[in-house]
Amino acid sequence: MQIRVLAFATAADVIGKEPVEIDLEAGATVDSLGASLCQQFPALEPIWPRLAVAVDGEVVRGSRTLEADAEVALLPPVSGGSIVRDARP
Amino acid sequence: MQIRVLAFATAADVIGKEPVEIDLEAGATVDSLGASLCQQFPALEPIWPRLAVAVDGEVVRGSRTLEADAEVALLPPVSGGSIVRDARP
Amino acid sequence: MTEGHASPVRASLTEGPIDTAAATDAVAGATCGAVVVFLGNVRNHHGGRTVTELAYSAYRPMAQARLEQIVTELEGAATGLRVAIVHRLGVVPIGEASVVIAVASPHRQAAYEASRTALERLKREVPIWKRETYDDGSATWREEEALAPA
Amino acid sequence: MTEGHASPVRASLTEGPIDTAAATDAVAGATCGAVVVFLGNVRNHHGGRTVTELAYSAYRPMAQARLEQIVTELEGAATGLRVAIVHRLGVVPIGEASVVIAVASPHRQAAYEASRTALERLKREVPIWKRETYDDGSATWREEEALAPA
Repeated sequence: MQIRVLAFATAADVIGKEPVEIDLEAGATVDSLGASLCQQFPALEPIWPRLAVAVDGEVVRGSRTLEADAEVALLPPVSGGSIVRDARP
Repeated sequence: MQIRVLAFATAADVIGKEPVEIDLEAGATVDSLGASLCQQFPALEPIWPRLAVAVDGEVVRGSRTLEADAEVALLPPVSGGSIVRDARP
Repeated sequence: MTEGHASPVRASLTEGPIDTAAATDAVAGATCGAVVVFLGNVRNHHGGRTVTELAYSAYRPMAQARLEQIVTELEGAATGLRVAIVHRLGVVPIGEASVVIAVASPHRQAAYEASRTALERLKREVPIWKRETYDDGSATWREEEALAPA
Repeated sequence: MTEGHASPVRASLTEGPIDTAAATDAVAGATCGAVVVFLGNVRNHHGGRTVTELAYSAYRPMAQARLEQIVTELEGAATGLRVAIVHRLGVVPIGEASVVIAVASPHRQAAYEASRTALERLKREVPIWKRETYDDGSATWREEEALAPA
């Protein structure tokens, strides 16, 4: 399945500002998307643990299963801290 | 000696917005000015205890001796409370 | 204290509408990251009654001196802080500002705190009085009452 | 919740200069005695370095949704409270506002508190990033750093 990945700030410096299309097997999770992305963009690896990941605008955990045609956004920490840490549960 | 008295808000409703000239003996205090004013304007009497009194722009105590040509201002409580109570010492 | 910026509006009393942008510009500068502007607007109700008109009167020379003192003391207590206070006198139409306090600071915390302190001191220490007229035609001087009670 | 007032600017992202007066007017009304306006202005220095340019980028649909959520939750938590948040994106010249938060309330205490809460939540929860360029030509994304550190 095709996953569309958007990156921002430091993550965009690595993979670009334009959306990247990643081909994953059905049932792939956010974590497995991360593994694919870090293989394709090795400079992403040191950044990945600090990124929040949003799927269709909602911040999700690494274990989240991705659906086909999902829009995934890589969100570095914002000025007040990490979005993933501070978002309400 | 002549003392010029300015009144504001509720005090001005009693003695008027225009300055009032009061003739007092030399050595008169703010308290004795108050007695004279309350005699001349009986409606001032219930208000007087709540008024702060400024002499030439400085809030003073009732025992303060007045100088000739002093400008005395009668200051009712302001929105946040009495000026006399809350002014720094 | 004000890092060389001219501040044409530090403390002033005015009969006309308050120029909020001018007060803000008077304190803001390239070194100040945070600007907090407080507007005290005239409300159409007070204690359940409908207010049709508000008018402010002041003992002007003393009010001016005390406003300047508040500004000077606040600016002296924090690095880079700048304060402007403008109070309107006379009749203020409903919905318009009777007071504007603009504070700029390198740090937002200091800006918020100075804004609140300026407002509390203004209400306690500055000889300005408010006269409310109600829809039944009666009027009263508000005493010992907050500008906008919490 | 907003007492029938239309509020054209509740939460918005804009590429141009922020219209502070429009944001203020969007929340102020005859029933609100207190209006607190926070401006986060771009500073010419950060951590001892000279900043020559700041640029903001956002994940726009999510940023928009989270700004609206902050406004809605703050307005729902206090009677008569109204909030507008405008954040600028792209390059913001030194001294101009990158964010404006306008809060109106019948009570000044609630206005100040909602202003601070809106600012803290904005900085933590909204996907907007700041890129600083320095006078030596280098640039960096500011992360986990306050808009205007206290």
